[in-house]
Amino acid sequence: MGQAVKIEVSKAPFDSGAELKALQGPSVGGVAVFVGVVRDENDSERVNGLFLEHYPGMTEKQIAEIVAEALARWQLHAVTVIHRVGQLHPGDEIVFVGTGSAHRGDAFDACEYIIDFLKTRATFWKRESISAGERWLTTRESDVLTAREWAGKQS
Amino acid sequence: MGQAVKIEVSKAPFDSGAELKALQGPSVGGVAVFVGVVRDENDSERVNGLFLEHYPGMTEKQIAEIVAEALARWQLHAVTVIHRVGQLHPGDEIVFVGTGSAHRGDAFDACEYIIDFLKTRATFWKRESISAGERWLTTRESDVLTAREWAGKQS
Amino acid sequence: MIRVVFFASLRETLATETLDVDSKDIGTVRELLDALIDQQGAAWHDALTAENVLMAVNHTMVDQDSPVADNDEVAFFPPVTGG
Amino acid sequence: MIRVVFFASLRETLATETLDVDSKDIGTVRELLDALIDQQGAAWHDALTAENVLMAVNHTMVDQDSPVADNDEVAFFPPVTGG
Repeated sequence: MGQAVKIEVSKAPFDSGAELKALQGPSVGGVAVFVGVVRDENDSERVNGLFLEHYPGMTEKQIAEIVAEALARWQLHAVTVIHRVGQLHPGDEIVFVGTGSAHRGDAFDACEYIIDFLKTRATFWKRESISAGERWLTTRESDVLTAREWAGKQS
Repeated sequence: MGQAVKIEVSKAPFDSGAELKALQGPSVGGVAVFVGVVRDENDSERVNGLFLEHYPGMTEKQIAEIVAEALARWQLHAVTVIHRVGQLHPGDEIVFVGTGSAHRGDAFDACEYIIDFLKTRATFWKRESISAGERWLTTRESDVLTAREWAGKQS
Repeated sequence: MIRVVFFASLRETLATETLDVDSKDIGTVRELLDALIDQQGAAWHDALTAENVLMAVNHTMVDQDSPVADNDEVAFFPPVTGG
Repeated sequence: MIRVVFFASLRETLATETLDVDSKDIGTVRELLDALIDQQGAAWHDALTAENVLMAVNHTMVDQDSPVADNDEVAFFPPVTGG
Protein backbone atom coordinates (compact mmCIF):
# COMPACT_ATOMS: atom_id res chain seq x y z
CA MET A 1 0.00 0.00 0.00
CA GLY A 2 1.00 3.64 -0.28
CA GLN A 3 2.40 5.94 2.30
CA ALA A 4 0.21 8.71 3.69
CA VAL A 5 2.24 11.71 4.78
CA LYS A 6 0.79 14.76 6.51
CA ILE A 7 2.97 17.72 7.49
CA GLU A 8 1.54 20.87 9.02
CA VAL A 9 3.04 23.94 10.68
CA SER A 10 0.25 26.10 12.00
CA LYS A 11 -0.89 28.52 14.68
CA ALA A 12 -4.04 26.47 15.18
CA PRO A 13 -4.33 23.85 17.93
CA PHE A 14 -4.50 20.26 16.70
CA ASP A 15 -6.58 17.32 17.89
CA SER A 16 -4.02 14.70 18.92
CA GLY A 17 -6.69 12.05 19.45
CA ALA A 18 -8.09 12.46 15.95
CA GLU A 19 -4.57 12.45 14.47
CA LEU A 20 -3.78 9.23 16.33
CA LYS A 21 -6.88 7.58 14.84
CA ALA A 22 -6.13 8.89 11.35
CA LEU A 23 -2.81 7.01 11.30
CA GLN A 24 -4.62 3.70 11.52
CA GLY A 25 -5.63 1.77 8.46
CA PRO A 26 -5.45 -1.61 6.74
CA SER A 27 -2.09 -3.33 7.38
CA VAL A 28 -1.23 -0.92 10.20
CA GLY A 29 -0.57 -3.10 13.23
CA GLY A 30 0.81 -0.38 15.42
CA VAL A 31 0.85 3.36 15.76
CA ALA A 32 3.55 5.18 17.72
CA VAL A 33 2.90 8.76 18.72
CA PHE A 34 4.85 11.46 20.47
CA VAL A 35 3.11 14.58 21.70
CA GLY A 36 5.23 17.41 23.05
CA VAL A 37 3.66 19.68 25.61
CA VAL A 38 4.76 23.14 26.76
CA ARG A 39 6.20 22.68 30.23
CA ASP A 40 5.62 25.05 33.11
CA GLU A 41 9.29 25.19 33.95
CA ASN A 42 12.64 25.16 32.14
CA ASP A 43 16.12 25.35 33.69
CA SER A 44 14.41 25.82 37.08
CA GLU A 45 12.58 28.94 35.86
CA ARG A 46 8.79 29.16 35.90
CA VAL A 47 7.61 29.51 32.29
CA ASN A 48 4.54 31.62 31.61
CA GLY A 49 4.50 31.32 27.85
CA LEU A 50 6.42 30.18 24.81
CA PHE A 51 6.49 32.01 21.49
CA LEU A 52 7.44 29.94 18.44
CA GLU A 53 8.66 31.37 15.20
CA HIS A 54 9.40 29.41 12.03
CA TYR A 55 10.56 30.08 8.48
CA PRO A 56 7.46 29.45 6.36
CA GLY A 57 8.35 27.26 3.43
CA MET A 58 11.80 26.28 4.66
CA THR A 59 10.62 24.67 7.90
CA GLU A 60 8.04 22.54 6.09
CA LYS A 61 10.66 21.52 3.53
CA GLN A 62 13.04 20.43 6.28
CA ILE A 63 10.35 18.40 8.00
CA ALA A 64 9.53 16.75 4.67
CA GLU A 65 13.22 15.80 4.29
CA ILE A 66 13.33 14.27 7.77
CA VAL A 67 10.13 12.34 7.05
CA ALA A 68 11.53 11.14 3.72
CA GLU A 69 14.60 9.79 5.51
CA ALA A 70 12.36 7.93 7.96
CA LEU A 71 10.26 6.50 5.11
CA ALA A 72 13.42 5.25 3.41
CA ARG A 73 14.79 3.69 6.59
CA TRP A 74 11.69 1.98 8.04
CA GLN A 75 8.55 0.33 6.71
CA LEU A 76 5.82 2.87 7.32
CA HIS A 77 2.29 3.24 6.03
CA ALA A 78 1.54 6.65 7.49
CA VAL A 79 3.42 9.57 9.02
CA THR A 80 1.96 12.74 10.52
CA VAL A 81 3.98 15.70 11.78
CA ILE A 82 2.16 18.73 13.14
CA HIS A 83 3.91 21.64 14.78
CA ARG A 84 2.34 24.69 16.31
CA VAL A 85 3.85 28.15 16.08
CA GLY A 86 2.89 31.50 17.62
CA GLN A 87 2.09 32.16 21.26
CA LEU A 88 1.64 29.05 23.40
CA HIS A 89 1.19 28.44 27.11
CA PRO A 90 2.14 25.70 29.57
CA GLY A 91 0.03 22.61 28.94
CA ASP A 92 -0.50 23.38 25.25
CA GLU A 93 0.32 20.59 22.84
CA ILE A 94 3.13 21.93 20.68
CA VAL A 95 4.14 19.02 18.44
CA PHE A 96 2.62 15.75 17.25
CA VAL A 97 4.67 13.05 15.54
CA GLY A 98 2.89 9.85 14.63
CA THR A 99 3.83 6.80 12.60
CA GLY A 100 1.78 3.81 11.49
CA SER A 101 3.44 0.55 10.51
CA ALA A 102 2.85 -3.17 10.26
CA HIS A 103 5.67 -3.59 12.79
CA ARG A 104 5.79 -1.83 16.13
CA GLY A 105 9.58 -1.54 16.15
CA ASP A 106 9.50 0.40 12.89
CA ALA A 107 6.73 2.67 14.19
CA PHE A 108 8.69 3.43 17.39
CA ASP A 109 12.07 3.98 15.78
CA ALA A 110 10.73 6.19 12.99
CA CYS A 111 8.69 8.28 15.44
CA GLU A 112 11.69 8.83 17.69
CA TYR A 113 13.96 9.56 14.70
CA ILE A 114 11.62 12.24 13.39
CA ILE A 115 11.18 14.03 16.72
CA ASP A 116 14.92 13.84 17.46
CA PHE A 117 15.76 15.59 14.18
CA LEU A 118 12.88 18.04 14.44
CA LYS A 119 14.50 19.17 17.68
CA THR A 120 17.82 19.97 16.02
CA ARG A 121 17.43 20.46 12.29
CA ALA A 122 14.14 22.24 11.69
CA THR A 123 14.10 26.05 11.62
CA PHE A 124 12.10 26.87 14.72
CA TRP A 125 13.03 29.48 17.25
CA LYS A 126 11.59 29.64 20.75
CA ARG A 127 11.23 32.65 23.00
CA GLU A 128 10.25 31.98 26.58
CA SER A 129 8.35 34.29 28.90
CA ILE A 130 9.69 34.01 32.42
CA SER A 131 9.17 36.32 35.36
CA ALA A 132 12.38 38.23 34.49
CA GLY A 133 11.11 38.90 30.96
CA GLU A 134 11.61 37.22 27.60
CA ARG A 135 14.52 35.06 26.47
CA TRP A 136 15.35 33.34 23.17
CA LEU A 137 16.36 29.75 23.72
CA THR A 138 19.35 27.97 22.25
CA THR A 139 19.48 24.38 21.06
CA ARG A 140 19.86 21.90 23.88
CA GLU A 141 23.21 20.16 23.78
CA SER A 142 21.42 16.93 24.80
CA ASP A 143 19.21 17.20 21.71
CA VAL A 144 22.22 17.58 19.44
CA LEU A 145 23.84 14.50 20.98
CA THR A 146 20.62 12.48 20.69
CA ALA A 147 20.30 13.32 17.01
CA ARG A 148 23.96 12.42 16.40
CA GLU A 149 23.45 8.96 17.89
CA TRP A 150 21.24 8.01 14.93
CA ALA A 151 24.22 8.20 12.59
CA GLY A 152 25.75 5.22 14.37
CA LYS A 153 22.61 3.10 14.54
CA GLN A 154 21.56 0.34 12.19
CA SER A 155 17.94 0.55 11.17
CA MET B 1 5.26 14.94 41.74
CA GLY B 2 3.59 11.59 42.03
CA GLN B 3 3.18 8.91 39.45
CA ALA B 4 -0.24 8.20 38.02
CA VAL B 5 -0.64 4.60 36.92
CA LYS B 6 -3.69 3.21 35.16
CA ILE B 7 -3.94 -0.46 34.19
CA GLU B 8 -7.05 -1.94 32.63
CA VAL B 9 -7.88 -5.25 30.97
CA SER B 10 -11.37 -5.09 29.60
CA LYS B 11 -13.78 -6.20 26.89
CA ALA B 12 -14.86 -2.60 26.37
CA PRO B 13 -13.33 -0.43 23.64
CA PHE B 14 -11.13 2.42 24.89
CA ASP B 15 -10.80 6.00 23.69
CA SER B 16 -7.14 6.31 22.71
CA GLY B 17 -7.44 10.08 22.15
CA ALA B 18 -8.82 10.68 25.64
CA GLU B 19 -6.15 8.42 27.15
CA LEU B 20 -3.43 10.34 25.31
CA LYS B 21 -4.74 13.62 26.78
CA ALA B 22 -5.07 12.16 30.26
CA LEU B 23 -1.33 11.43 30.37
CA GLN B 24 -0.56 15.12 30.14
CA GLY B 25 -0.13 17.27 33.21
CA PRO B 26 2.18 19.71 34.95
CA SER B 27 5.88 18.84 34.37
CA VAL B 28 5.00 16.45 31.54
CA GLY B 29 6.96 17.68 28.53
CA GLY B 30 6.27 14.70 26.34
CA VAL B 31 3.87 11.81 25.97
CA ALA B 32 4.78 8.66 24.04
CA VAL B 33 1.97 6.35 23.01
CA PHE B 34 1.74 3.02 21.28
CA VAL B 35 -1.60 1.77 20.00
CA GLY B 36 -1.80 -1.77 18.68
CA VAL B 37 -4.44 -2.47 16.07
CA VAL B 38 -5.83 -5.83 14.92
CA ARG B 39 -4.38 -6.42 11.46
CA ASP B 40 -6.32 -7.85 8.57
CA GLU B 41 -3.63 -10.36 7.76
CA ASN B 42 -1.08 -12.50 9.60
CA ASP B 43 1.45 -14.91 8.10
CA SER B 44 -0.11 -14.18 4.68
CA GLU B 45 -3.54 -15.35 5.85
CA ARG B 46 -6.54 -13.06 5.77
CA VAL B 47 -7.72 -12.54 9.36
CA ASN B 48 -11.45 -12.16 10.00
CA GLY B 49 -11.31 -11.88 13.74
CA LEU B 50 -9.17 -12.24 16.83
CA PHE B 51 -10.34 -13.66 20.14
CA LEU B 52 -8.31 -12.70 23.21
CA GLU B 53 -8.35 -14.57 26.46
CA HIS B 54 -6.56 -13.54 29.65
CA TYR B 55 -6.19 -14.82 33.21
CA PRO B 56 -8.15 -12.32 35.30
CA GLY B 57 -6.09 -11.24 38.27
CA MET B 58 -2.83 -12.71 37.06
CA THR B 59 -2.63 -10.72 33.83
CA GLU B 60 -3.24 -7.42 35.63
CA LYS B 61 -0.63 -8.34 38.22
CA GLN B 62 1.95 -9.06 35.50
CA ILE B 63 1.23 -5.77 33.78
CA ALA B 64 1.64 -3.98 37.12
CA GLU B 65 5.04 -5.64 37.54
CA ILE B 66 6.18 -4.56 34.07
CA VAL B 67 4.99 -1.00 34.76
CA ALA B 68 6.78 -0.99 38.12
CA GLU B 69 10.01 -1.96 36.38
CA ALA B 70 9.56 0.91 33.92
CA LEU B 71 8.85 3.36 36.74
CA ALA B 72 12.04 2.26 38.49
CA ARG B 73 14.13 2.55 35.33
CA TRP B 74 12.90 5.84 33.87
CA GLN B 75 11.59 9.16 35.15
CA LEU B 76 7.87 9.01 34.48
CA HIS B 77 4.92 11.01 35.73
CA ALA B 78 2.16 8.88 34.25
CA VAL B 79 1.71 5.45 32.72
CA THR B 80 -1.42 3.99 31.18
CA VAL B 81 -1.80 0.42 29.93
CA ILE B 82 -5.13 -0.73 28.54
CA HIS B 83 -5.67 -4.09 26.90
CA ARG B 84 -8.82 -5.39 25.32
CA VAL B 85 -9.92 -9.00 25.55
CA GLY B 86 -12.79 -10.92 23.97
CA GLN B 87 -13.78 -10.94 20.33
CA LEU B 88 -12.09 -8.29 18.20
CA HIS B 89 -11.98 -7.55 14.49
CA PRO B 90 -9.46 -6.08 12.06
CA GLY B 91 -9.07 -2.36 12.68
CA ASP B 92 -10.01 -2.59 16.36
CA GLU B 93 -7.60 -0.98 18.79
CA ILE B 94 -6.37 -3.81 20.99
CA VAL B 95 -3.74 -2.26 23.26
CA PHE B 96 -2.80 1.23 24.46
CA VAL B 97 0.48 1.96 26.19
CA GLY B 98 1.21 5.56 27.11
CA THR B 99 3.87 7.28 29.17
CA GLY B 100 4.23 10.89 30.26
CA SER B 101 7.61 12.30 31.28
CA ALA B 102 9.57 15.50 31.56
CA HIS B 103 12.03 13.99 29.06
CA ARG B 104 11.03 12.55 25.72
CA GLY B 105 13.73 9.88 25.75
CA ASP B 106 12.34 8.46 28.99
CA ALA B 107 8.79 8.52 27.64
CA PHE B 108 9.82 6.66 24.47
CA ASP B 109 12.01 4.05 26.12
CA ALA B 110 9.52 3.26 28.87
CA CYS B 111 6.65 2.98 26.38
CA GLU B 112 8.59 0.59 24.17
CA TYR B 113 9.80 -1.42 27.18
CA ILE B 114 6.27 -1.93 28.45
CA ILE B 115 4.83 -3.02 25.11
CA ASP B 116 7.82 -5.31 24.43
CA PHE B 117 7.27 -7.17 27.69
CA LEU B 118 3.49 -7.17 27.38
CA LYS B 119 4.05 -9.11 24.15
CA THR B 120 6.01 -11.86 25.85
CA ARG B 121 5.34 -11.97 29.58
CA ALA B 122 1.67 -11.17 30.10
CA THR B 123 -0.83 -14.05 30.12
CA PHE B 124 -2.83 -13.37 27.01
CA TRP B 125 -3.80 -15.97 24.45
CA LYS B 126 -4.93 -15.15 20.95
CA ARG B 127 -7.14 -17.23 18.68
CA GLU B 128 -7.39 -16.10 15.09
CA SER B 129 -10.30 -16.63 12.73
CA ILE B 130 -9.05 -17.30 9.22
CA SER B 131 -10.93 -18.75 6.27
CA ALA B 132 -9.74 -22.29 7.16
CA GLY B 133 -11.18 -21.93 10.69
CA GLU B 134 -9.73 -20.99 14.05
CA ARG B 135 -6.14 -21.22 15.21
CA TRP B 136 -4.46 -20.42 18.53
CA LEU B 137 -1.35 -18.35 18.03
CA THR B 138 2.06 -18.96 19.53
CA THR B 139 4.49 -16.32 20.76
CA ARG B 140 6.44 -14.66 17.98
CA GLU B 141 10.11 -15.51 18.10
CA SER B 142 10.84 -11.89 17.10
CA ASP B 143 8.95 -10.66 20.17
CA VAL B 144 10.96 -12.89 22.47
CA LEU B 145 14.21 -11.60 20.97
CA THR B 146 13.05 -7.99 21.26
CA ALA B 147 12.23 -8.42 24.94
CA ARG B 148 15.58 -10.10 25.59
CA GLU B 149 17.46 -7.14 24.11
CA TRP B 150 16.37 -4.98 27.05
CA ALA B 151 18.47 -7.04 29.43
CA GLY B 152 21.60 -5.78 27.68
CA LYS B 153 20.59 -2.14 27.47
CA GLN B 154 21.58 0.68 29.79
CA SER B 155 18.67 2.86 30.75
CA MET C 1 -10.14 -27.96 48.08
CA ILE C 2 -7.76 -26.79 45.38
CA ARG C 3 -9.29 -24.71 42.61
CA VAL C 4 -7.85 -25.77 39.23
CA VAL C 5 -8.31 -23.56 36.17
CA PHE C 6 -7.44 -24.08 32.51
CA PHE C 7 -6.99 -21.53 29.76
CA ALA C 8 -7.01 -21.18 26.00
CA SER C 9 -6.29 -24.29 23.90
CA LEU C 10 -5.83 -26.40 27.03
CA ARG C 11 -9.30 -25.41 28.27
CA GLU C 12 -10.70 -26.38 24.86
CA THR C 13 -8.81 -29.69 24.66
CA LEU C 14 -9.94 -30.73 28.15
CA ALA C 15 -13.40 -29.20 27.70
CA THR C 16 -12.95 -27.94 31.26
CA GLU C 17 -12.65 -24.42 32.60
CA THR C 18 -12.45 -25.02 36.34
CA LEU C 19 -12.36 -28.02 38.62
CA ASP C 20 -12.15 -28.48 42.38
CA VAL C 21 -9.75 -31.13 43.62
CA ASP C 22 -9.55 -32.52 47.16
CA SER C 23 -6.29 -31.22 48.63
CA LYS C 24 -5.73 -34.35 50.72
CA ASP C 25 -2.40 -36.03 49.81
CA ILE C 26 -1.46 -33.18 47.46
CA GLY C 27 1.61 -31.18 48.41
CA THR C 28 3.06 -30.13 45.05
CA VAL C 29 1.91 -29.20 41.57
CA ARG C 30 3.30 -32.54 40.36
CA GLU C 31 1.08 -34.43 42.81
CA LEU C 32 -1.89 -32.37 41.69
CA LEU C 33 -1.13 -33.26 38.06
CA ASP C 34 -0.86 -36.95 38.94
CA ALA C 35 -4.18 -36.82 40.75
CA LEU C 36 -5.86 -35.09 37.79
CA ILE C 37 -4.49 -37.65 35.32
CA ASP C 38 -5.51 -40.54 37.59
CA GLN C 39 -9.06 -39.21 37.74
CA GLN C 40 -9.47 -38.19 34.11
CA GLY C 41 -7.48 -40.64 31.99
CA ALA C 42 -5.34 -40.70 28.86
CA ALA C 43 -6.52 -37.54 27.07
CA TRP C 44 -5.68 -35.49 30.16
CA HIS C 45 -2.33 -37.23 30.50
CA ASP C 46 -1.38 -36.28 26.96
CA ALA C 47 -2.58 -32.67 27.26
CA LEU C 48 -1.15 -31.94 30.71
CA THR C 49 2.26 -33.55 30.24
CA ALA C 50 2.99 -31.75 26.98
CA GLU C 51 6.33 -30.07 27.51
CA ASN C 52 5.11 -26.54 26.85
CA VAL C 53 2.34 -26.52 29.49
CA LEU C 54 2.80 -23.65 31.93
CA MET C 55 1.47 -23.46 35.47
CA ALA C 56 0.76 -20.84 38.11
CA VAL C 57 -0.17 -21.03 41.77
CA ASN C 58 -2.14 -18.06 43.06
CA HIS C 59 -1.22 -15.97 39.99
CA THR C 60 2.51 -16.65 40.15
CA MET C 61 4.25 -18.78 37.56
CA VAL C 62 5.75 -21.93 39.11
CA ASP C 63 7.15 -25.32 38.15
CA GLN C 64 5.96 -28.82 39.03
CA ASP C 65 8.02 -28.95 42.22
CA SER C 66 6.26 -25.96 43.75
CA PRO C 67 4.10 -26.43 46.83
CA VAL C 68 0.31 -26.41 46.66
CA ALA C 69 -1.96 -26.08 49.66
CA ASP C 70 -5.64 -26.12 50.47
CA ASN C 71 -7.53 -23.12 48.99
CA ASP C 72 -4.82 -22.43 46.42
CA GLU C 73 -5.75 -21.62 42.83
CA VAL C 74 -3.66 -23.59 40.37
CA ALA C 75 -3.74 -22.72 36.67
CA PHE C 76 -2.52 -24.69 33.66
CA PHE C 77 -2.18 -23.08 30.29
CA PRO C 78 -0.30 -23.15 26.99
CA PRO C 79 2.49 -20.64 26.26
CA VAL C 80 1.14 -17.12 26.25
CA THR C 81 0.76 -15.27 22.97
CA GLY C 82 1.40 -11.90 24.58
CA GLY C 83 -0.58 -8.72 24.56
CA MET D 1 16.20 42.52 -6.49
CA ILE D 2 17.23 40.13 -3.76
CA ARG D 3 14.70 39.60 -0.99
CA VAL D 4 16.44 39.47 2.39
CA VAL D 5 14.62 38.12 5.47
CA PHE D 6 15.59 37.98 9.14
CA PHE D 7 14.24 35.77 11.92
CA ALA D 8 13.96 35.53 15.68
CA SER D 9 16.51 37.46 17.79
CA LEU D 10 18.26 38.73 14.65
CA ARG D 11 14.99 40.21 13.37
CA GLU D 12 14.51 41.89 16.74
CA THR D 13 18.09 43.20 16.97
CA LEU D 14 17.94 44.67 13.47
CA ALA D 15 14.31 45.73 13.86
CA THR D 16 13.88 44.48 10.31
CA GLU D 17 11.84 41.60 8.96
CA THR D 18 12.43 41.88 5.24
CA LEU D 19 14.45 44.10 2.95
CA ASP D 20 14.96 44.25 -0.80
CA VAL D 21 18.52 44.74 -2.03
CA ASP D 22 19.58 45.60 -5.56
CA SER D 23 21.25 42.51 -6.99
CA LYS D 24 23.72 44.52 -9.08
CA ASP D 25 27.33 43.64 -8.14
CA ILE D 26 26.18 40.90 -5.75
CA GLY D 27 27.24 37.36 -6.65
CA THR D 28 27.62 35.66 -3.27
CA VAL D 29 26.13 35.74 0.20
CA ARG D 30 29.32 37.41 1.41
CA GLU D 31 28.87 40.24 -1.07
CA LEU D 32 25.28 40.63 0.00
CA LEU D 33 26.40 40.85 3.65
CA ASP D 34 28.98 43.47 2.76
CA ALA D 35 26.38 45.51 0.91
CA LEU D 36 23.97 45.32 3.87
CA ILE D 37 26.64 46.39 6.35
CA ASP D 38 27.73 49.23 4.06
CA GLN D 39 24.16 50.50 3.88
CA GLN D 40 23.18 50.01 7.51
CA GLY D 41 26.24 50.61 9.63
CA ALA D 42 27.89 49.30 12.79
CA ALA D 43 24.94 47.66 14.56
CA TRP D 44 24.29 45.52 11.49
CA HIS D 45 27.96 44.70 11.18
CA ASP D 46 28.03 43.38 14.73
CA ALA D 47 24.81 41.40 14.43
CA LEU D 48 25.45 39.89 11.00
CA THR D 49 29.07 38.90 11.52
CA ALA D 50 28.43 37.10 14.80
CA GLU D 51 29.89 33.65 14.30
CA ASN D 52 26.66 31.76 14.96
CA VAL D 53 24.57 33.52 12.28
CA LEU D 54 23.09 31.01 9.84
CA MET D 55 22.01 31.71 6.29
CA ALA D 56 19.80 30.16 3.64
CA VAL D 57 19.25 30.87 -0.02
CA ASN D 58 15.84 29.88 -1.34
CA HIS D 59 15.15 27.71 1.74
CA THR D 60 18.44 25.81 1.62
CA MET D 61 21.13 26.36 4.25
CA VAL D 62 24.32 27.72 2.71
CA ASP D 63 27.57 29.42 3.69
CA GLN D 64 28.91 32.86 2.79
CA ASP D 65 30.61 31.61 -0.39
CA SER D 66 27.34 30.44 -1.93
CA PRO D 67 26.05 32.19 -5.04
CA VAL D 68 23.14 34.61 -4.90
CA ALA D 69 21.23 35.80 -7.96
CA ASP D 70 18.45 38.21 -8.80
CA ASN D 71 15.06 37.14 -7.35
CA ASP D 72 16.64 34.89 -4.74
CA GLU D 73 15.38 34.91 -1.17
CA VAL D 74 18.23 35.09 1.33
CA ALA D 75 17.57 34.51 5.02
CA PHE D 76 19.75 35.26 8.04
CA PHE D 77 18.92 33.82 11.43
CA PRO D 78 20.36 32.68 14.76
CA PRO D 79 20.87 28.96 15.54
CA VAL D 80 17.54 27.14 15.55
CA THR D 81 16.01 26.01 18.82
CA GLY D 82 14.34 23.00 17.24
CA GLY D 83 10.74 21.87 17.19
